[in-house]
Amino acid sequence: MGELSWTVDPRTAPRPRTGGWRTGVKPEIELSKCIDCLVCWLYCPDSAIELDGTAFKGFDYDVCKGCEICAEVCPEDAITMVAE
Amino acid sequence: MGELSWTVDPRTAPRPRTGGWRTGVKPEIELSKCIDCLVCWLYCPDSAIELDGTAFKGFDYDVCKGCEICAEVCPEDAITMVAE
Amino acid sequence: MTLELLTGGEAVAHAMRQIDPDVVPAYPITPQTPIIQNFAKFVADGSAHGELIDVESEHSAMSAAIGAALAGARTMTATSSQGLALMAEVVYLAASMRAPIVMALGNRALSGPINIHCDHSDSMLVRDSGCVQLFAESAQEAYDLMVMAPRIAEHPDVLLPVFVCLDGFTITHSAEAVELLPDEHVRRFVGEYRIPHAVLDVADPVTQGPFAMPDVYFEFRVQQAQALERAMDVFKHVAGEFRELSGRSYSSVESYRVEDAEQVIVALGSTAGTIKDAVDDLEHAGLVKLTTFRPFPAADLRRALAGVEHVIVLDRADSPGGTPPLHAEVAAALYGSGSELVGHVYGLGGRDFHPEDAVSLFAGEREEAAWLV
Amino acid sequence: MTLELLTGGEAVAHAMRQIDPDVVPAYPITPQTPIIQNFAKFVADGSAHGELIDVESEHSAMSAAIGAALAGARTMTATSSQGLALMAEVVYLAASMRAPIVMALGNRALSGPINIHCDHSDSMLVRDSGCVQLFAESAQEAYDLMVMAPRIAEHPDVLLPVFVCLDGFTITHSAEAVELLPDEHVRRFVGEYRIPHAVLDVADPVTQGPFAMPDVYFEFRVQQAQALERAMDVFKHVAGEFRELSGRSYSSVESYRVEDAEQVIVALGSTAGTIKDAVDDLEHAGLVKLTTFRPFPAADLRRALAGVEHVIVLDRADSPGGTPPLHAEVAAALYGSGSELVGHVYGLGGRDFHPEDAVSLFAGEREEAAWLV
Amino acid sequence: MARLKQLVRNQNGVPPLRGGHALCQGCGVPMVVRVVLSTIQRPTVVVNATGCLEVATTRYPTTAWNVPWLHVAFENTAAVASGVEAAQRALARRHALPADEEVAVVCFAGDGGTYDIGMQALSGALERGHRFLFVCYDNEAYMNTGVQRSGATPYGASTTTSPSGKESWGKAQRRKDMTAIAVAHHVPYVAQACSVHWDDLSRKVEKAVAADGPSFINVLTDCPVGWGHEPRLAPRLLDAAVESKFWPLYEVVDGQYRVTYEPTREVDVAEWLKPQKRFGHLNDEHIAEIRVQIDADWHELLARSA
Amino acid sequence: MARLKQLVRNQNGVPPLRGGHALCQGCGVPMVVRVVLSTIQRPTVVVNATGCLEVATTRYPTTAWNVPWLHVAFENTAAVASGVEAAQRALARRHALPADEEVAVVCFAGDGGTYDIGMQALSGALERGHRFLFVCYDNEAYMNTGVQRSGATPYGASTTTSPSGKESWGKAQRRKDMTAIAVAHHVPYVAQACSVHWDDLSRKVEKAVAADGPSFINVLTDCPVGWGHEPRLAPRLLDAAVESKFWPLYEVVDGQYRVTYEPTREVDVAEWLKPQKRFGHLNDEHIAEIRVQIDADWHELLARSA
Amino acid sequence: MSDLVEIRWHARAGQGAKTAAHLLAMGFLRSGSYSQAFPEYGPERRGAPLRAFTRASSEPIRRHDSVTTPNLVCVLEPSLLHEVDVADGLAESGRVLVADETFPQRDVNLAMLGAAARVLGAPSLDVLATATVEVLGKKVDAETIRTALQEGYEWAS
Amino acid sequence: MSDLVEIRWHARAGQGAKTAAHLLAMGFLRSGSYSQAFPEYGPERRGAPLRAFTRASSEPIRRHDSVTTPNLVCVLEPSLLHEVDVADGLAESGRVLVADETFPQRDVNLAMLGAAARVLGAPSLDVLATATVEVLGKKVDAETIRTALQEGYEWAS
Ligand SMILES: Cc1ncc(C[n+]2csc(CCOP(=O)(O)OP(=O)(O)O)c2C)c(N)n1
Ligand SMILES: Cc1ncc(C[n+]2csc(CCOP(=O)(O)OP(=O)(O)O)c2C)c(N)n1
Ligand code: SF4
Ligand code: SF4
Ligand code: SF4
Ligand code: SF4
Ligand code: SF4
Ligand code: SF4
Ligand SMILES: [Mg+2]
Ligand SMILES: [Mg+2]
Repeated sequence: MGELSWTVDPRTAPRPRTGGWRTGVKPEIELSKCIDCLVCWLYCPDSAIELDGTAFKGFDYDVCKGCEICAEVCPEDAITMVAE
Repeated sequence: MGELSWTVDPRTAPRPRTGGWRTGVKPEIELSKCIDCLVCWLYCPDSAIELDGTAFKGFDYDVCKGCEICAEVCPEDAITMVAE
Repeated sequence: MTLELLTGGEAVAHAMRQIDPDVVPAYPITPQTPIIQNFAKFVADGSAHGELIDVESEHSAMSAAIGAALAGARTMTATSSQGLALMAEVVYLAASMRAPIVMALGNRALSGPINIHCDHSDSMLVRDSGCVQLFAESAQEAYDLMVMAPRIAEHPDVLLPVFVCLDGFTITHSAEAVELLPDEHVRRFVGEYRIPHAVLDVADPVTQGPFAMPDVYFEFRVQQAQALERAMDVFKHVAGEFRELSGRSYSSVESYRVEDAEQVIVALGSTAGTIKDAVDDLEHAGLVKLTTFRPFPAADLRRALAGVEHVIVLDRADSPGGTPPLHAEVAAALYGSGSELVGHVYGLGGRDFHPEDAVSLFAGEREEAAWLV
Repeated sequence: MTLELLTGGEAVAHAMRQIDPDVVPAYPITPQTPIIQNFAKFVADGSAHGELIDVESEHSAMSAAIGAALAGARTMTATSSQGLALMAEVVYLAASMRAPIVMALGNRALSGPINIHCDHSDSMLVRDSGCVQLFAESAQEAYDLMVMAPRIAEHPDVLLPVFVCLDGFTITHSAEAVELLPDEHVRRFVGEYRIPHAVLDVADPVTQGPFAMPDVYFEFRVQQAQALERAMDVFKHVAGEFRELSGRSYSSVESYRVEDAEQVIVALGSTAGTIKDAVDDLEHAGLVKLTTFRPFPAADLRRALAGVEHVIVLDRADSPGGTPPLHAEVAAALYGSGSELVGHVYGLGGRDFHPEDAVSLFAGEREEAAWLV
Repeated sequence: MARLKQLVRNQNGVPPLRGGHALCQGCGVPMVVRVVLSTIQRPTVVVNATGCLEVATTRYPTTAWNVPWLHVAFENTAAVASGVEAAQRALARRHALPADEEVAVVCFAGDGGTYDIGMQALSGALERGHRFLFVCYDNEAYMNTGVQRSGATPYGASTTTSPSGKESWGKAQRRKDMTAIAVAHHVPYVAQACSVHWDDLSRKVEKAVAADGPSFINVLTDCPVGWGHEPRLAPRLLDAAVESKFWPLYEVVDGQYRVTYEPTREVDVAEWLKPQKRFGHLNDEHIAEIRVQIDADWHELLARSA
Repeated sequence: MARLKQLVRNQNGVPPLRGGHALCQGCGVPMVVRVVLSTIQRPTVVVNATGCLEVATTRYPTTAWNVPWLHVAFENTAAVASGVEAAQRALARRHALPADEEVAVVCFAGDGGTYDIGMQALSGALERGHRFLFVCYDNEAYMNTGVQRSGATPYGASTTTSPSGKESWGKAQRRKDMTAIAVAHHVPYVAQACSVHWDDLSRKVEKAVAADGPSFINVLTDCPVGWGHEPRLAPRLLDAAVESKFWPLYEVVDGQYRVTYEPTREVDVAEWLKPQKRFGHLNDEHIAEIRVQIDADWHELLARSA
Repeated sequence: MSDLVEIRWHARAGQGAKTAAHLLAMGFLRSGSYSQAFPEYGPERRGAPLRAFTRASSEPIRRHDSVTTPNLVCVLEPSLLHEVDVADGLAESGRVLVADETFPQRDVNLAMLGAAARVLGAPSLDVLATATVEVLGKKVDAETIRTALQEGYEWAS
Repeated sequence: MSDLVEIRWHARAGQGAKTAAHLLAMGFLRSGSYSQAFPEYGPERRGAPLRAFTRASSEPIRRHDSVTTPNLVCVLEPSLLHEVDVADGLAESGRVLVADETFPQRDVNLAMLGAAARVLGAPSLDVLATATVEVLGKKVDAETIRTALQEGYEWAS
């Protein structure tokens, strides 16, 4: 291991790929249904909803753990969980 | 020093004679005025009011520190502080 | 008797169930949690009958334990790491107030940085507190020492807290073969709880915890230290009785292949087992394992190491800017003995130690390494 | 410069006033109170300008100190005995989080029994914590060390808490001649407070106090221990600069009449002065006083005691069932040196130690006495 | 929803807590952090107590925090924050602050680190009047160490230290009313909130950080592991907590109580209890008992808010 | 006065706290102990926090206590009592109690040992529901260590850690409302009392020890040294504290507030402040400020008690 | 130490690796051998990849270090192959079993137990079944256990 | 150590023994000697008997033990004679001064300071007065101080 410091700098720290924690299902968007309400963004425990300004853009599958919460809260049923 | 124990038994423990802390005055009773209300007993910080049943008996000068509180609270002015 | 596959934590909880203490104040902390959780389950299911006090901090855990133990109730608790650090103040008080509390300690590295794995820095933090500290090598030993502990703690010559130290995760969370004694045997072995001047004995209204000025304080401390020294004899005596009960024997200093050894490692806890494996493969290499760290078995250790050329002390705790605790103790014990002495700090925060590490130490390959990182 | 008649507590408070720290979180406890009370008065009167945080416990005192120090503010505090015991957990964290806090410690016996007078058991409780510990012999030394402390704590090679230990009552409450440096000199000597990654520097948003698994924890501890070892050089360097400023010199190990001594006492704190009086009256008797207990000056001590036949270690703290702290350190340092070594525990809970006691030790009259009650 | 967009904008593309942390799948805690920190429009320093949030977001050499973040121990969050805040005042006075704006000091602690072991440090900091916001993310047990009972654990809940069993019905005591305790400290701002009532929470955070003194917000959020429910049920479950009046939403500004959300549907407490394994052993009598207590508490709250 | 005679009789010739202790001449604390312990008609165990009362009554080898008495440390009184109480329950269950009657467990702690450093242990014990009585003898500062500010120290009081001076007006914060905090714990009995209203105090103690669960009584008493007044003025001074409404007497039984004594005279707060050195530096504006706060608090209390 | 075998289990949390490690150790214990079982702990929560270990030997096991050179690696979740180096430290002639799509899909951890027993040549399925019943009690019925073990055993045959 | 003098002060708390001990030490300091002053602390509160100590020497004082063999004992409160052994440990040719009824009755502690200076032969009254003013500042006016010192000095003459 290299030089240690007792602080961690988020700008250089590695980001673990917790996408691997998913257990068989992942969220998928039907963009046409999406109204950019951002409720999914608000609820996602893993900050895995990517935005473009204030518009829904996509899922960050590197970190999404597949908890299904976004699908649950989407008022437009724009998100569905699909088998990987 | 003798054998120590980490507990102290009030039945055998010495009682310091804090009467020596008085600074020149001590309380005195005028028994004829006393109505045995026991307010002095109640207030005395040093448990120095001796009773006979529920009647005033006298002062325990061994421990009375001469604070004047009994004299202050006696409703009958039966207690006065006198120079020693 | 059949063997069970139990973690050290489970085994300790079983010992507690069998002893069936009156009061168990405890606060959760990894890796002690399996102990109190399993015990809580025993209580919830009616197979243990004590009062579990789910206190709001470890400071209060030990404080409530003192209150309960002095009130006249057999009292046990358990903690680890930060928990022990937070109660450190009160640990000293438990000893000085002569409260025979038994505490399981799932050894874990002290923060910081925060880490949940094993080292002995928590034990070492309170090595001056006046408590007995017994170290277990395995789940079986943790169980056995736990059964012996109340007998030592409550002995009239001792009346001090006893810690049963088991390596966090390595012992607390690892399942291995454990032989449990029959419940009845344990209950008979530990007997009734009796202390002088129970607080709840209102017919004997004594004052406990008085103020001591310079004219008496030192004498109190000497009394307490002498009680801890007497705990060594009591330990040996209780271990003797325990051997009769169980067939398993315990000594303050366990010598393993020391007879013809030129080099001997001194160590505590689960690593001792790992080193035994290494020693078996070597010649003239031995191990001394200490079961009693407090009281420290200086005389037994001197005897065990008499004539050994090279002594290697393994500390699973550091004392930055100073000498690690076990090393310092061994240095004082062997001072002037002629044995060469080197010390290493190993295993901090759960860093692994394999038989090969012991082999390389015996081979003199890391003589200069203060820290076996 | 004129001499003032000041207690150690007052002298330390003056040092604080002159340093003018940004934040001082503190909780009262005898015999530390004169320090914070005098400092509070300075703040109330506008001669010091920091934020005094009247915390609700010592655990919070040290916690707030860590927060303030890491936020970017020069931070000082003070405590004693139970206060240090209650904050023990956080003292370790202050060191591992590299918070350069300066703390005055009015040494007092740990309970129980409760006692307010001097011994070093409180210091010893946290001897593994990774903090620098400097011991003062007199009010003057307490003042001087307090002035040096921020320079050591804040040095980029160190970044660790520094304790200035002064014997409770004996130093904290005894008035004696003290020479204060001019305010301006002190302010210039200590300079500006600068640490890497101040929390309040929001442009540099780092994470402090992360979780460390077994893969990295050990390395953190080694880094921290190395920083504490480096504090020895830094101490010597700062002491050199301080000598130029004040004319008073400090070394890790002060040898007094050791040159031709056959017997030497090793001691800490105010008792060293008392022993000097005894040594003056004797032949072939000397004293070694340690100013730095952490980092422990093992090499300097070995040099100072080279060839001394008989070394007597005086511990003002006990480790029941084990070896007293200073004795154990000295045993490790002198192991194999050929010096004879005996240790005594003295002065617990404020028990007096007179020059005659030192004389009788040199005369070998109490060789067997583990405790000089 | 304008507020939601504002939260997004406030983040400026940098989430205070980013993905890639090690909290459980579906953990309820990050949402609390998101709402709180995205609401605050000033530079912010976070002081975090030991607990799930802390342990699972900062395994060296990683970190999920893009804001300055400090963790010392479990029980001393408010004390550490006191030090940071005092440092800010001291440095400001001598014009030595690195930042131009006042930095907001925000604590996050679980219920264990708030109601129990962190209570005294919090109480002291409230009394001293430091300017900081203390957010308790209350998931009603010590989750990090494996679901042990805390002062916040509700009556009847089974945890690993208050397990249900032949001789036990789970936790025997009712929960400590931490919000009321904070109110009793007479600080400028205290509120009770729930993660899924995010707009309510966000408004409260705004007021809290604007207060001239300490503020405290007690936020109920779920722990699928400790409560024993599917993560995706969380929004409904937390909603039932509020609607059933188990967890009323209110604020106390300078001593004045105000219910900030009046439940709109009649939701029985069973709807809150039943989906959770920790309450699985409760029978109808227990549930009735709980119902009575909740009603009583609700009426007391209404009376206070009148 | 019948009650006073009863207190005498209850003692049975053996005062729980006897003379010959080392508390200051005229100390206000012993009276609190006398009223509390003489009221209780059951065998009683005392758990005492570090503080004046403890230090000055038990210098080895003496003791002023005729009842079983236990002192462990400063901050853990309620926790120690929890252990004693749990022991009693456990021993009773297995019929191993030395006493036939239930023993009352009574804690005495100063304001420091209650409001500040002892707060968490107390809060935990209240939450767990132990049957014990916690009496805070509140003399509004850390007296034992030389009059330092505590959470109980009132606004404006000069203490050795909140001294008045060129840049300071004494304590800058208002006092922590410990009684309200105890009430917020929803325990069966909480009261605020004052030593010189001894009959009121005694009645409260009766109810407290009869409660099925924890009880807390916050008793104001004086410290001539720390307040700076002649000991003999204590009765009048404490009376002024109550009459001026600085220290209202009330109780809260199962959540119901009741003012137990309505001041009968119009006493201005100055009558309370002026004789005390610790308030000597306050000017009329400060006093007016204090007056306003006291009035507001009093009206809030009346509203609660309605 | 001669006949010491070491097994490493890979799974996601909740998939029963810890249980499998324990059951295998129990099987060995009930076969008259000595054994150890222990998982690995970190700050990661439910869902994260997890490892557990079993050791068995005819002699008492004294070592308490981690398993670094397993004789057998059992992977309960095939997706892990992309994330972790499951063959890390594999002993010479060691084997890796992966519950891929060819593997019995019900009660994967129990089936893997059967597979492991097959590969290791011990414990016998009977003893393993009894040991499993002893540990799991009424949580899983005995028939299910036997079937799963058998299926795994056969898969590995 | 040769010219070391040690003084013990007896009084009740509040009678100024601590101050007197300090002032005498200050007097010595301002005379060019070295000195120490310290009281004794216990759990006893205001009103209890109290002892304080002064040490003075022409050389720096390094010892930090208590005073056990005083050269001079000053008793500010005569009633203490019945309670404490004021002569305890008195050095050979040591003296005990008691503020009895012959003693100046105003500013007893300051007067005793004068008396002590007389008996010890140092410090001079002038230096002592200056030192006292330096310490007490405006609490007591200079004239009162001088008078009290002088009266005590004469009493002891
Ligand atoms: C002094 C101390 N005691 C115990 C622990 C162990 N511990 C760490 S986090 C935790 C529980 C945290 O519970 P809570 O505050 O509710 O947060 P959550 O885990 O639910 O997020 C415990 C008991 C500790 N770190 N320090
Ligand atoms: C942990 C700890 N910190 C500090 C002290 C020092 N101390 C002892 S008593 C006391 C003050 C007590 O104040 P309070 O509780 O109000 O009681 P009082 O002295 O007024 O009777 C203090 C600060 C201590 N004993 N323990
Ligand atoms: S499934 Fe869960 S983690 Fe993945 S994007 Fe949806 S809410 Fe986020
Ligand atoms: S919740 Fe649904 S509608 Fe709203 S932004 Fe997300 S995907 Fe689009
Ligand atoms: S003077 Fe004071 S101590 Fe003496 S009897 Fe009266 S009240 Fe008691
Ligand atoms: S207060 Fe007065 S009247 Fe009453 S008993 Fe005492 S002396 Fe008698
Ligand atoms: S245990 Fe609960 S609170 Fe902790 S990370 Fe998992 S879901 Fe979140
Ligand atoms: S200082 Fe105050 S509280 Fe303490 S004993 Fe003296 S008068 Fe009583
Ligand atoms: Mg929680
Ligand atoms: Mg007080």
